[in-house]
Amino acid sequence: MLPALALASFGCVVLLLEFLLGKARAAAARQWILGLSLTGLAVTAWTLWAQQQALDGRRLTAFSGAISVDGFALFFNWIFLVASLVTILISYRYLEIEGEEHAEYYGLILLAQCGMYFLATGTDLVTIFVGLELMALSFYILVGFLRGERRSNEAALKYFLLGVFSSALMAYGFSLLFGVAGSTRLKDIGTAIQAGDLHDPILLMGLAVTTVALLFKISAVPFHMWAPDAYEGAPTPVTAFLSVGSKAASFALLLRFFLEPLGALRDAWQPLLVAVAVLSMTAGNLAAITQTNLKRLIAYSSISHAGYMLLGLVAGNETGLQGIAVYVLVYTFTNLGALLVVAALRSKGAGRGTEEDLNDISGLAQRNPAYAALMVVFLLSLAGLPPTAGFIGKYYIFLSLIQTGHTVLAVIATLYVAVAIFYYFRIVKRMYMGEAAERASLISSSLGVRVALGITTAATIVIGLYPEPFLRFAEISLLR
Amino acid sequence: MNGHLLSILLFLPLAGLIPLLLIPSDQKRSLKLCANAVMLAGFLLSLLLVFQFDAAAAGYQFTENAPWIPSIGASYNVGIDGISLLLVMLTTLIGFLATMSSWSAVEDRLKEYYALFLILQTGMLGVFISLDLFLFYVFWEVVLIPMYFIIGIWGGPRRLYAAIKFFVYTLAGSVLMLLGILTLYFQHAQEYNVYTFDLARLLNTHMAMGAEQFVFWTLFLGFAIKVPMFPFHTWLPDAHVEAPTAGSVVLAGVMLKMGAYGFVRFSLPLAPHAASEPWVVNTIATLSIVAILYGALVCLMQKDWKRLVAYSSVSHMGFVTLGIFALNYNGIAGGMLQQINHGISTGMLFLIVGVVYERRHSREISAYGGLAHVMPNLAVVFAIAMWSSAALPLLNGFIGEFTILAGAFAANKLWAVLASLGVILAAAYLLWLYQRTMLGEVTHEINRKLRDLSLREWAIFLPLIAWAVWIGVYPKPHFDVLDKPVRAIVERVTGGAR
Amino acid sequence: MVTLALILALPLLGALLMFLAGRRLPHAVISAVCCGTALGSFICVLLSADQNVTYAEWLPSLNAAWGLNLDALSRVMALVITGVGFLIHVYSVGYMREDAGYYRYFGYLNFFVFAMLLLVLANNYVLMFAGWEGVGLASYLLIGFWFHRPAAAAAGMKAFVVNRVGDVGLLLAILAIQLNVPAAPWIAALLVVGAIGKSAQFPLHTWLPDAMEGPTPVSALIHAATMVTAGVYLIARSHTIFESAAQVSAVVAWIGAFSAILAASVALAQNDIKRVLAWSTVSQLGYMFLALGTGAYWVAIFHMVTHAFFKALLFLGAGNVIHAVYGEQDLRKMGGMRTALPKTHALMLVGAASAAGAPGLAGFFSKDAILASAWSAPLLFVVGMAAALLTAAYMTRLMYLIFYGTAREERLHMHEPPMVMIAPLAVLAVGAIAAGYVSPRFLLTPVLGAEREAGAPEWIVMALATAVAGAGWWFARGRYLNSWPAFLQRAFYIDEIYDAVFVRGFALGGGRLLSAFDARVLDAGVNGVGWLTRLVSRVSIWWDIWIVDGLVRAASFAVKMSSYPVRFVQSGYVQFYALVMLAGLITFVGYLFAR
Amino acid sequence: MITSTHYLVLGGLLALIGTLGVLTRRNVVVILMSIELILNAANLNLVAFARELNQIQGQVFAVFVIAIAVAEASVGLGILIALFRNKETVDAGEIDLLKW
Amino acid sequence: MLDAIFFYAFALLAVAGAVLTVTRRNAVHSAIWLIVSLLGVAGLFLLAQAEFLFAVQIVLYVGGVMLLFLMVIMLVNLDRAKQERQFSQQWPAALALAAVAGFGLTVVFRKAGAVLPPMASPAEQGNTQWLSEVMFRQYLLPFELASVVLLVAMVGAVLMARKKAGT
Repeated sequence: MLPALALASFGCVVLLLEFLLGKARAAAARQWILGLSLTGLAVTAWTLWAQQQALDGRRLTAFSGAISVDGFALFFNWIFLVASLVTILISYRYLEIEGEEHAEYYGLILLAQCGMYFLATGTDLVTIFVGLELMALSFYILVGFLRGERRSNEAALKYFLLGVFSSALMAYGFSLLFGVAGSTRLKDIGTAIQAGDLHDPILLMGLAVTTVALLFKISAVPFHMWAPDAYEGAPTPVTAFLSVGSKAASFALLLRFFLEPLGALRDAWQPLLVAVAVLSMTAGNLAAITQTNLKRLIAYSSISHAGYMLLGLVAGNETGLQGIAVYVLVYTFTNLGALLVVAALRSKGAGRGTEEDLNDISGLAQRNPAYAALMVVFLLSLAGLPPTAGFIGKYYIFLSLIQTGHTVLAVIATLYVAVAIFYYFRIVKRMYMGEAAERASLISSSLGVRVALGITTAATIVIGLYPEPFLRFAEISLLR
Repeated sequence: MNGHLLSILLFLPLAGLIPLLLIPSDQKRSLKLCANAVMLAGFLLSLLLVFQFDAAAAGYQFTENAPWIPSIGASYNVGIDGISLLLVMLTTLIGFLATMSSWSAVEDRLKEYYALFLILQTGMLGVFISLDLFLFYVFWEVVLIPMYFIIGIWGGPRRLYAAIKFFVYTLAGSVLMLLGILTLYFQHAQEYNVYTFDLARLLNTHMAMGAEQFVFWTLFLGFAIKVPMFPFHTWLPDAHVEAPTAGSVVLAGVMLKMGAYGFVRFSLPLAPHAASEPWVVNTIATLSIVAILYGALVCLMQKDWKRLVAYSSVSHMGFVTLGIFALNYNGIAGGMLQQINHGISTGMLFLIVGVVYERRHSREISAYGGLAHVMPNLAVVFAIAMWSSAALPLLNGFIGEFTILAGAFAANKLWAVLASLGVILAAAYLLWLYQRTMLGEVTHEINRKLRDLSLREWAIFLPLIAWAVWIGVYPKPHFDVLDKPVRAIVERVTGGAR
Repeated sequence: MVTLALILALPLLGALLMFLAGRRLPHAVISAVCCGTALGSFICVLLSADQNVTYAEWLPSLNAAWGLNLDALSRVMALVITGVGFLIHVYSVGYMREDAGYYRYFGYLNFFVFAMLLLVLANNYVLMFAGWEGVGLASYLLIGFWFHRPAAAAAGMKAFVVNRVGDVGLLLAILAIQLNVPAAPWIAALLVVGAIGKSAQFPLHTWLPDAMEGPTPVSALIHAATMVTAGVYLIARSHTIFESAAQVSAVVAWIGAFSAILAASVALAQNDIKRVLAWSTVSQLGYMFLALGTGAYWVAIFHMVTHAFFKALLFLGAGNVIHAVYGEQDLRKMGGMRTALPKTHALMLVGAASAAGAPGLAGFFSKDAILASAWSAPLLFVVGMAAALLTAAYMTRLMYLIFYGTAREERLHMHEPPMVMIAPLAVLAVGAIAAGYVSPRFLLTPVLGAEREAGAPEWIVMALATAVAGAGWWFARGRYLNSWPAFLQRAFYIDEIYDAVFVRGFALGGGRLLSAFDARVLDAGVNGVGWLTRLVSRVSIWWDIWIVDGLVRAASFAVKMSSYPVRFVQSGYVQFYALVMLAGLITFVGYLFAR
Repeated sequence: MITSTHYLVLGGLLALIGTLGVLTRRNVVVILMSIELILNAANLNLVAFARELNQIQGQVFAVFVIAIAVAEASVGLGILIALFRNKETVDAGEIDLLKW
Repeated sequence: MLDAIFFYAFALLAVAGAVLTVTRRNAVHSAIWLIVSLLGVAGLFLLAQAEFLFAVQIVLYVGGVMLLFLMVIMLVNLDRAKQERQFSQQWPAALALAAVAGFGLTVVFRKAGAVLPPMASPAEQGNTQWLSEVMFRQYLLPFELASVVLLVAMVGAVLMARKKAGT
């Protein structure tokens, strides 16, 4: 609970700083805000660490079952922390360029992370629902944060409308689950389902509707359609945060849901997830092939990544779950890295949206070899090629599929790696073999960007070359 | 130092990356010197292996084993036997020569160029010395990336297409191969309750036929695309033709060997039952023979010098796979030796195209003619390469192909008959190429001014020629080192009992 | 043991020296070294005792080693190779004096001697094959010695590739032998394939006439005296295999007989001095094969020896003639040269008479022996006789066209060549006269076994042969200026058919050599086959581009194209997105209830 | 007699109508209203179940749902206003800058 | 019996209001019909013994939310919007899907539910008391969280609706 408290309090303070500071947008004030946000994260990290030590593999239930802190939750919380840290680090300069330096931005990031905390720890429908809304509402605002930009407006509105629609469905589904179990505690619901009729139509309906809402959050096909638009329209750091933090949190929730209360219904949802996973990989990969907008391309690719992660759940054995955890971890660093390179392309003076096109990175390798090389590392990792981190994630997924006899799925999943490399390497091709674009943007990096880049690159390479401690961590975290 | 000789050899190129990256990009000479020095050091170091290798000992030598990712059972497990020894030597030599051949051929983005070559070198060495399937797979994939860039950045006009085709094609094969590896890994774990990628332990796995077939065919796809076997060969002409000379040399000289090496090191021992089923053997032998004849026939129609050499690789590698799937001593030993031979002779042929291309910037056969008048030394070298490739006795190619044919003959006489037709065709297309480029009067005035081989270029060719003659005249040391591992494999595949 | 290795080492060292340093050596040194090595080898052969030595392992898994074997058969061969070889080296000193590639020439020549010696001395088939291919390489290099001449380059390639066809047969036979497959007719048949390739027997004879593009001494050494007899040597060496394969032996005999008469008739119609001799060589080799086929192995070797003398003599004589008329080789432009070249005339007359089978000369005896061996097969005997008649006829025609009658073209300054180009001829002439009296029969019988008893009365055969030779002379004497039917001149169009089928078929629009025959290739039947092979090659490429690669492309295209439908579902309308979500939800529910 | 099924059917009906509104109305404000209808459907379910099972938690949940609905509505309208400032429209069909 | 009459009356109110909300061309009319519908639902809450919810529904929802809607409708002058097509072109598809969904719902709710027993709190408290007790004991955390959510909503709404500085 402490991390959430830290996040919430720091978040609220930062959120309200805007009013306190008023119009005096001095550089000092901005630094204060930034510093405060980072302090918030530091405190959170400290509390997480403390909890980790205190927990020692046990599971703590608090607030009469509303949340439960365990290794699983903490694992995901570290991921959220990384996501917000990197986002904050790269946002500073980005917002400066966009002229939208508001304290709310940082506050919302912290509060969104607070929401994520409850998604990972929540064991009660109400907690989950409210936590989800906290995260979602923060994101709606963050996506639309560039109020002067129509793309940002539209992205926010689309995301909002669909998001609200899905949470309305989720509320409906939750109400049915409540009706079946007579309790909002996940544990009770699980017990009730196990004891009751597995073919109860109300239960099935609740399962279907809830599943849809969850799949919406992880942007799995066919509930993915908000993602490309929202990713493209959002400010790039928010895209990064959204694609990583929101997805990781939703996966934490998804795992909790499908393993605990809905575990008994495995026979019912497994085929659905198979279909959704295959569709996600297919649609994500295929649509990405012809994209020219980098953020949109990454959006589609992240849809396909959702498919891969779902495969781990389809397999459903320990390897699969560990695989999802590792995959999420790897994906976090990698996707953050890729998007932060895109964010670094943003420079003052150019019209918005023009730095995100494939044409704009043409010849980047000559102008900025380091960024280009790092981008290659991230793309390789996204594609899942050794010796980058991405491979380790894919490894577990493939292995879990083979262990559970899903050979056909494994073959499909592997073949899509080849498709993926095709579009990822369109970016590489442009960077290394394209003529330098005339109006191509120059990288204007800040300390924050460099630090963030350092974190993500180091993680991507280290996890690729020596994943042992990370695997150990994931394993311990999932051991329950 | 000797305890870690392989590791030093493996990571030397990577270590060389550090000084290389520190040299400013505009100091071209220093960059070249640095890269060449590292490669040379690697080659000299690898000579130590030769002197310390004990051909009489069974099993792997220079082994090193350290835990790497214990939670999945992957370890840093390297070592070499005779088969790997030859390939390691080929890699260090060809790598060095290819680097040296780029001295004046490549002038832009030098730093990236040499850096990629160094990474490539580590990757290739890693493939040949890994005794852990996970490690092997990592290196296997690592090799792809620098080659993609080498083709894509410094290649010919259609380099982008060729590079991505090469990449996606071979990647598709290798990810399927990963599935095979994982299946094996899982099967082993089911039997022994231990998750490990250690080759030696995986060899003890007993699989049901279905699983073994799956393992075999997924591995097969990965390797066959790399070799490349008909009908997976179409990435090869594009990649070879578009790659810069050094790229083609390494591609043909070393990278194609990874596929056949995979067959011998992994496919046969790990899935011996599946690999020795008659229909499997027949299918693969048929594909090999088709590749031999088909590659040669296609060669006859080529107008592009480099493309011709590229297709000849398809034909020659067909011999290698035919030998391997003859599943007897001669076939496999010959196949492994032929790998080296192909590396030498095709490497030389590509280097020759490179020498000419560097001076004249054309690969059209019709742009040449009568070069023997202006470049007599090149003509001599070309002739030796040609005869080596056309399997003239007392040169390396003969030893390899003859032994392979002996293996094929013992397995199925018809194979030998059909494959031997490839020998005729090889002579035909190579001699015709020679005639069109080297003989006759000088057909283009511009060619009269071409320089003959420089000292540096001689230095590149001489070691290859020497090796070619060595194998041709006295191949025994090579067969000696191959003897033990090949016998072990044959016994495993045909012995039945595991 | 030392001398045995030295036989091989001397010419090899000579060759290596030429290749590495020859460019900088004066002609005198080159001549001395190369002639010296040949002579040295000759002496070593004489000095060495019969022995079988293995020096080192080569291909252990195939029982192949670096091992030499000197027995009667190989000694005869080696003596011919080094002896005739030495003479031709000496002759070449004069003949090639002016050539820029002098060192290269002698290097090749020495290399040839090395390879040929390796062929005959090897104590296992694999090593023999190395020599076999080595002589092919030397032949290629020497035919294409003047490589700036496209015809020469093309002829070299043709020789090598046609030989390779035979080589593959041999290769497979060797595999069978080395892998200890029990002797069987098919192994013998494969050996025959190899032999007819190297020995230019029908149907693989076409390369030999073209090989005349090389320098004349080369033709004398390689394409008359030594290399082409390798096939004869091979069959003789493998006689045990043939003894158990009677059908194959019969085929060999028939191939020989057919080649003999075919080539002889073609020789009658040729107008190029060297081509006459080349076809004659094919014909004489046919005789040898006839002997081999009838089991008279030593007879074949006997004829090989006499043939080496008289054919080398004739070739070198022809070289002198060509030398005298500055490179002209067309017989129709010669005539009446007897007065200008008396010595050459005299020496060539000996050679021609010996070849024609004039009684008392070497050729007479060996040919008689062959015919006698064929006595038991009347048809073969008749064919052999007919070939003998034709031989006498074309030799007569050749001599008449060169030396007799009146000069058909004005020439100035015709003169005899220097001594160095006469002396070797004289030595060969002695052999062409005397070799018949030193029959190697008793020497070779222990190695090759006695021939079957032919039962031919010696004197009848001799008489018939003499009569036939006389008839040939009488027939040709009056008609030597006749022009002969085109099908003979063109050698029954066999070359054209091969060109169309194999060479042009594979190598569309190939060398200029082929373009000369363009018009004739359009023969409908011929063209049909050529078109077919061309089609195969075309189809291969087409297949590669459109089917194999096409599938890959199609797949990647399909993947790429399928991007669009997936993409365009993303219409941008938020309510459509919601609709899709609802559809997904309904599908879910539907599935769950239908389950 | 009135059973929980009555409530559920009514809830389903409202949800259906709301969904239809979301799918067909072009006016974003009305779409938002339609979503309120769905949330109300959920609340009806919760209340009915609470009564059927005698569990007050259902009602508590409903309170939260209402609170969330309020929050959503305010944020949504804020976003709509921001959009309206730039684009002068509240028509969902015209929000089509981002696609494909 | 009386229950039934009230139930159907409120249900009619809710459904009719909902239908009209969705179908009215004028957004203001829609808003008003939504109020009607919400009131109907509020009535049903009362029937189902959820007095506190009833109050919340009336005050927060009908009062607060509707005010918000109306304000926005007034703010973004919708003259233009009114003249345009009110329904998107995909309405047939939507209707079809809704029909299928409706069919699905009838399947789900086919089984007759039990007659609803009156609520009985463990300590015989009133509804509000009971509810608040549970809420502050069992659901304290979400309650606190909800306040943060509302804060976010408030700040967010203000932020978004505020004019951009300098424009």
